[in-house]
Amino acid sequence: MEKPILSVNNLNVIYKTRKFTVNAVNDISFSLNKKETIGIVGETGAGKTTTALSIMRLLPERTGRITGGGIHFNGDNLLSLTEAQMQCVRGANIAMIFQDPMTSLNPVLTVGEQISEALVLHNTGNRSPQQIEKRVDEVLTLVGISPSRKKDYPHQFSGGMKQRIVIAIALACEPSMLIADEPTTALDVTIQAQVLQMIRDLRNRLSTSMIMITHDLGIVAQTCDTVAVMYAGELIEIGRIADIFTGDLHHPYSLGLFGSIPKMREKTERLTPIPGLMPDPTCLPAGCHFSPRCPYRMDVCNTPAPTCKMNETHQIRCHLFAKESLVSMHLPESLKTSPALPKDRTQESAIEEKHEAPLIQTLGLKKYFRIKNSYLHAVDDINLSISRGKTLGVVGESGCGKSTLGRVILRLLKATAGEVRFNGENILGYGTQKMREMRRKMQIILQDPYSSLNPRMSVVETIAEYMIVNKTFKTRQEIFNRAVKLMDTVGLARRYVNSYPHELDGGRRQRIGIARAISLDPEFIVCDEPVSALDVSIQAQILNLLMDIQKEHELTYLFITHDLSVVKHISDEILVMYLGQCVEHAASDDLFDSPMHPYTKALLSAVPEPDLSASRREISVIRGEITNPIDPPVGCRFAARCDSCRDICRSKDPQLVDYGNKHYVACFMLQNYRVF
Amino acid sequence: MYRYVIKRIFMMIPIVIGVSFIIFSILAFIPGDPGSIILGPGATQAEVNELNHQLGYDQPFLQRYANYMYKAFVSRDFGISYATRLPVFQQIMQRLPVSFLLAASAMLLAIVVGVPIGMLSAVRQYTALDYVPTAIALFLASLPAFLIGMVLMLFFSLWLNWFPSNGIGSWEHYVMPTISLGLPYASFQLRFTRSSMLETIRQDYIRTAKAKGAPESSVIWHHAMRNALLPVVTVAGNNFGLLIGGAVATETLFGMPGLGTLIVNGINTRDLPIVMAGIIVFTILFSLIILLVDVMYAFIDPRVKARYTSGD
Amino acid sequence: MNNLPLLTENQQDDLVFKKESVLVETWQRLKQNKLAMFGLITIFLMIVLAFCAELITPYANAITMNFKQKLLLPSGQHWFGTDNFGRDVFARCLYGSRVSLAVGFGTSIASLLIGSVVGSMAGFIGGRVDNLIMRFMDLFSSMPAILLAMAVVAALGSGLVNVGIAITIASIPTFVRVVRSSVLSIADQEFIEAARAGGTRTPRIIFRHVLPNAIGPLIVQSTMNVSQMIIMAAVLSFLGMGVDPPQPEWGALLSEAKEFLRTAPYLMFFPGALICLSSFSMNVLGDGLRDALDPRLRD
Amino acid sequence: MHKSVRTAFLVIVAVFFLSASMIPAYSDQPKRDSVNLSTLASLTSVDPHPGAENVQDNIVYAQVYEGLVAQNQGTGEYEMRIAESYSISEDGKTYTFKLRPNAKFHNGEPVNASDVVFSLKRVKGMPGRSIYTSDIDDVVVVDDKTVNIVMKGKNAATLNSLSRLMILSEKEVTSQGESFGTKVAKAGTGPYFFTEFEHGVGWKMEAFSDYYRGPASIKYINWKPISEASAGLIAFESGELDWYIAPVANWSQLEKNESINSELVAANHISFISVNYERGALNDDNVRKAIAYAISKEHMVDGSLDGYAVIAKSMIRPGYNTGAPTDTFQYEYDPEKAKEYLAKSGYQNGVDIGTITVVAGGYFEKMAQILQADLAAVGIKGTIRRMENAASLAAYRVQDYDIAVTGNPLTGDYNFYRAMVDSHMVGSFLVKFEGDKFDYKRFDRLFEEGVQELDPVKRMAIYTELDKAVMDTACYLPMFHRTLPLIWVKGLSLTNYHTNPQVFEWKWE
Repeated sequence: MEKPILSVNNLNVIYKTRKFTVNAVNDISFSLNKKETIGIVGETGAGKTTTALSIMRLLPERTGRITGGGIHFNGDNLLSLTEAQMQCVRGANIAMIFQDPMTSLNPVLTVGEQISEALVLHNTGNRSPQQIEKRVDEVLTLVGISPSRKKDYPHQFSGGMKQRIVIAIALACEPSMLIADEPTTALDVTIQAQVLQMIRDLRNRLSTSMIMITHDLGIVAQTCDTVAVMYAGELIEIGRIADIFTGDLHHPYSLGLFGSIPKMREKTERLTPIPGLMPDPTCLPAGCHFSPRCPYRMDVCNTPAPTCKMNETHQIRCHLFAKESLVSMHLPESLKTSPALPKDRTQESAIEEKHEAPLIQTLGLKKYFRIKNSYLHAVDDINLSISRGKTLGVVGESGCGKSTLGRVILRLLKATAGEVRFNGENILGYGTQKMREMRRKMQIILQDPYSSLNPRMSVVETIAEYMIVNKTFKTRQEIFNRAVKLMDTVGLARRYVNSYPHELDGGRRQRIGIARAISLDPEFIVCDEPVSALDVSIQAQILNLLMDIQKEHELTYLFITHDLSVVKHISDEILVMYLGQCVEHAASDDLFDSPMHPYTKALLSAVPEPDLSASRREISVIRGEITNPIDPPVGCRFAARCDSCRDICRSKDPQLVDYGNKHYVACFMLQNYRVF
Repeated sequence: MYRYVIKRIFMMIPIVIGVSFIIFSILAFIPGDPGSIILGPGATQAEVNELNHQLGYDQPFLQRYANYMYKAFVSRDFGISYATRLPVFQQIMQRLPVSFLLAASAMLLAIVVGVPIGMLSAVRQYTALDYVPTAIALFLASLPAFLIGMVLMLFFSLWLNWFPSNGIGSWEHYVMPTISLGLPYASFQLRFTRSSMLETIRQDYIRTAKAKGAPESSVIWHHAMRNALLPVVTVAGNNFGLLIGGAVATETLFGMPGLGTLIVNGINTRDLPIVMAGIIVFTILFSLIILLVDVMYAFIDPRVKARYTSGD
Repeated sequence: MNNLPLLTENQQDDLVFKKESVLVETWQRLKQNKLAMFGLITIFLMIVLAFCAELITPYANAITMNFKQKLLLPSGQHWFGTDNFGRDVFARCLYGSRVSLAVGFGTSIASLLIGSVVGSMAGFIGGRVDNLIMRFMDLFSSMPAILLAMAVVAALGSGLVNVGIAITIASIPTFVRVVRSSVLSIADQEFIEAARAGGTRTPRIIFRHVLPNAIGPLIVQSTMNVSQMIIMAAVLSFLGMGVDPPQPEWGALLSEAKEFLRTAPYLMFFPGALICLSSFSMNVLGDGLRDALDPRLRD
Repeated sequence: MHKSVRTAFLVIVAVFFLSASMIPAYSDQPKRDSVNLSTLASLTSVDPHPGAENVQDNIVYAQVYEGLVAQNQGTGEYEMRIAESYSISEDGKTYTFKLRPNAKFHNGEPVNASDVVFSLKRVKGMPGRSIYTSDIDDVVVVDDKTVNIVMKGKNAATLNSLSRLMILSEKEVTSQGESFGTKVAKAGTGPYFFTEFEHGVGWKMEAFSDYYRGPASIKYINWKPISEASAGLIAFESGELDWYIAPVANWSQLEKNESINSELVAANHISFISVNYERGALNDDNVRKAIAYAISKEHMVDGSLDGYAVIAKSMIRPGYNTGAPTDTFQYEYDPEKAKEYLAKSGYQNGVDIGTITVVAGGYFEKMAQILQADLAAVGIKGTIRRMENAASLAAYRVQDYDIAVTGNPLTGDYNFYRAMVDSHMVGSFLVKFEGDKFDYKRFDRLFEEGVQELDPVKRMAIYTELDKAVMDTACYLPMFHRTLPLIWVKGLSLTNYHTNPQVFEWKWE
């Protein structure tokens, strides 16, 4: 068998502070062959990044410590190298790409300097300065950036471009191994697709081995050969990509991960989230760390789980698969399914045509921000309507104006023009007093569960705040009692009444936000990316909660998100925004089945899906990046990035046209295909 | 860039007008009229009134202010000192170099001592190299400069007779004032540099540099230092401006004829033209220094330069 | 698998709504910082001593002259010696701590209050109001604080209250800036938007949501400010613009002792040491508080 | 990147040295032909009559300028300076001065009668000097070297007045015009002339080679202002100064120091308390007397000047001042008597007399504290109000005070005490005698008689009567005359120990 380029054996890493010790990585082993890519997946705190930093030996100096095991790279034990020797390995043999391109480049050095630095440091071939310059040009070309920009500073590049530069730095010395730590998490989906494709291409061309750290199973499916699933510092499952995505034996946690992800290509009424939360790393449960959340928990689970070999490449660390368990008990049927294979689509529910007047309606809604002498057209002529009890999803890349839209509808921002009608009445004309009453009927759930709660107010105070302000009850006790009932509704344990937000995790905080939003019995809620900051297993819990509450209270949602799979899952109708304008608006299934606008198409194809069959599809990567709609010129705003753009697209504004079944698209190119 | 500098210079105009108005108003409250101050106790009330009239002191407040500003900025005449009869502007210009030199040397001391030790403290956080300088810095920050000056004077002038205690004759005269004024600022620079450096070495790009295989020295001096120095430069510039006017106690203690003592004497002797012009000149100087720092900043940080050139 | 597993977490405890601040946590962290605790205990002792001064020695000792006991060295009878009027320096230092600490804390609290109101107005209302306030503060901060304070003392006359007013005016701009910047960063946070969405009026947003969260940097700033104000008052006294005699104040004691630098250096030592100790205590306490309040060190 | 940091560093260093070069360097003169002196405040002007009289400036002017006559600071005798002799007319009104033929101004021009006329007429227009000039009726040129000074009446203080009025070169002063005083000028006739003058920094003098009494032994004088007395002492001890008036607090040490010369010298100065009889309880004679008896002058001397002062028996120092009474002392420290007076006034339970106004800093502030303590001991409450010097002047001018603690340098003749008492006098008074309360017209009359009486014995009798009468009001309470520790380096020989140095008389051994 080929000797692996990297093998990690029984690696143990702890973080030690004055107060506590955390077992960040616990006894993990894996190996990586030449030209192979291993994906390490897991939720926040699983120990993925720690593993990567251990390989680079870049753990925080004072706190992080490797307490056991070995890391062999090309036969050398990295752990026994001196710091100076290690410096020769870093960059030259193993390179690393970090998550946030915005902060991983030194702002005061030109990109050329930053790339050539690696070359100068590892100048084994005794390159002359001219040769180094030439190599910088080469590398830049490789990542798709014009070499003429090497004198520019990082702030002159967009996020996607910055990540390309980070990749260029990593690849400058042609390392034999690349560690990519969530390289695309901070990027928009279209840019993510561009960068991922580039990473794949370069890996193949340069024959680099790669460790891809991600929380996104879709990326794993698209890029990896082997997958390692980590949970609470342990490697709980590892196998070839086929073993994981199509095989029939799975660790309960892996299965839960798959169950938590909303599927793009199927309609699921409910997600199947993993119950509970990641354990506190300072006091991990005894035995199998997953056991408290595991639906198949057995008595034996409070002893450390054994590593069980399923086949040559597939290992699962779980008591269920231990020989004795397999012999003694029947393996649950559900663990034998292959999670990622598309099931037959359930019968499509026909769109019910209700002739009720919409609850929320906007007419020609506009919001311009004045920036010096020009205007940023954040929301530009949006018409939408949502019927009672329905959900309208708004998708688009960051900067497309979707959040502004939500705030303008709620009058948290003053509209520049247009109307917002609630039950047919234009609320933009309301006076202060009337608006205050109106506020009770419309609420918002905010994106960031960390900044959306006042850190100085306890859970019960936060939930009670709206009721106190609006004086819904006479006594404070009544308000607090109602607040506690709301906690029950959103599934928040009562023992947290007096807790403060920072004592709670993101999921629970988001539940507080939801409880607060429904405390005044609103009719309409703007959900502004309510799950984008959450791990997938928690995300699923919150999505389910939102849908349950909607059903129970007959709520109407405007659901803003950049995550297409989430929007598909929760929405009845979807509005796709691009630079402040609506480019496509259709029923959810319609849109996903037959996207018509080139932008929607590109958006959909850019999403990496946790699905091997889908991942092998040809992906049409969209060019360029979203810009600012500052004083936009006449014409289709997508024209600059559109492959099928023609002259008319640059000279006239496309209008939304109904292509049947209330499927509205604003694109000149479709008008030829008009069905009627 | 030029446009930015010119814009900033124009922005100094309202500041100067505002500051002069505030000082003029405060001084208007000060009891004692210039006439009786200039003429002393031997003069009659009529003589005093006559002189006050000549000086325009009997006019309404706003008119006096307007006259003053008109003269000062249109005919560049800051008036004549009540106490010395010397043109105010000339006196200020005579004294400015003393204050400037004292402030510059104190600042230099603060930078030379504070910045490297601060860097070292940050890099060697949680070691003796961090704790000891930080504790000393905290201690020095708790000492009024004049107290340090008194102790220095006792040791180095009186007992060891190394440095002159008074005046500005030679470079030796500046040694003790520089130390007594510079030390508290050095401790401030040290603490500020330390926290700025700590902030910087936690940044992602430092990790990127390490992942490139850069040795620690290169990471610190090449990547971290310049970024960490950005806020340090700003603060140093700010302090430099304040030091020029703020070294009052030190200048008094060491008998240095600086701008600070001039203004303080002016306040004590109700020499209003001196006080007004002194503070106006100081304000202009301060604004210029801040501008200089900001321009310097642009040369260190390309982001800032981009912001200036875009005309923000 | 159950769908909403967390619903089962409920325990039917008797619910008591207790009010407990996150400051408790800060306190826990602060307790571990030995230097900061040293500062806290020292300053606390100083305040206690200043309050209980009458129990230790009557005020008369601080102002009664006795020319037969001039310039005595420290002894069992006069712990810190006596000054040129034969007054007990210990008593003067003790009662002086009342004035010095009162100036230090009083001015800090005053500038904190004024700075909070003005700064939060600037930060929260924004726009023209913000611009106006900040330009006005710029004016004050473009003159050196000590000169400004001296001009104000010259205009108002010397004395404890006027000195207090003078150095408060000089320190307000810093507070306004600190409050404004933290208000701006808080006003940017989503919970403010959430409060607005719930129909909360602006005053309630400022007092219930913004200020309690801005308090961290403010506490640090005030603590550090106390030490600066003690020093500033001492400098003013040194320049002869401090409190009126015979009221003892540390800076004034130093100023009086200056004359006896060589004949009775201990006169300088004790008030000097007290200024240094109190200011050092406040500085380390402020440093410790900043560390304890630093969100990066949380969790 | 290293480049820019280095550049920044170089810029800072360059700025440092550039600004260093902007400071004029003071190179030390060879030690034996120069002395280094200091004053507490910077010389305000080169003009000896710039405005208000200033003790510190007078120390400097004494080296450069001369009047027709001079008063010996030690003996009180008058000596001829620019004038070689004088005669008085029959009616005692006209003084004829013969000028020295060899007297020259620093610019080389001879001193002529016209210069005397010019100088005296120039000063006569100056408000601050009216006390010296008000009795002069006219100045007339007789010939080049003779000048007549016509007084308004007989005047016993004429010589004293003239010793205060410096003779300047008409040519030099008129040629410099408005700017005279702001830069070096060769307008004097004294043993030294200015070579450098920089306000606040220092000024230098060189011996005048054509001086009619012969050139001074010490060739150069370097002056600089040192406002802090303790800093000045350190400067003296570290060799930066050759002669210094030390703070009294250090006298006990200096006295024992064998390596320096030291001498305690009485200054012609009075420290006193004035009581504003128009204010509240102070209007009551008994209250003022109670205050007068409550104050211990011993405490004052002891507490504020460490015992180094002479208790004052009158507002004028006897012996030195022409015509000063020897003893009119009225109030002996007696707290019991003070309480009696207080009881008589009906304030047996104490009284608040308001504020004690004092100039901030220095020994006046200490006096105020002692006053406050002494008054408190008999039940009189006063609050100390500190003011800056200029503010206090303005306050006194409008009688805005209750009790003031202050001091005055004295001139050499009792007549000038008029400035504080005589209601005809112009300018500001600490105590303004007016109204019906006191028979102030008697004071005025006695002053008039005194100055016209040329017989010293009769003059003394008049002034003794006057002094008693004024003391009786208990509005002016004399406290003490200061004595000052004079220190100078070994090797410097002084013939005269008074507080106003006459460098002309000094020499290096």
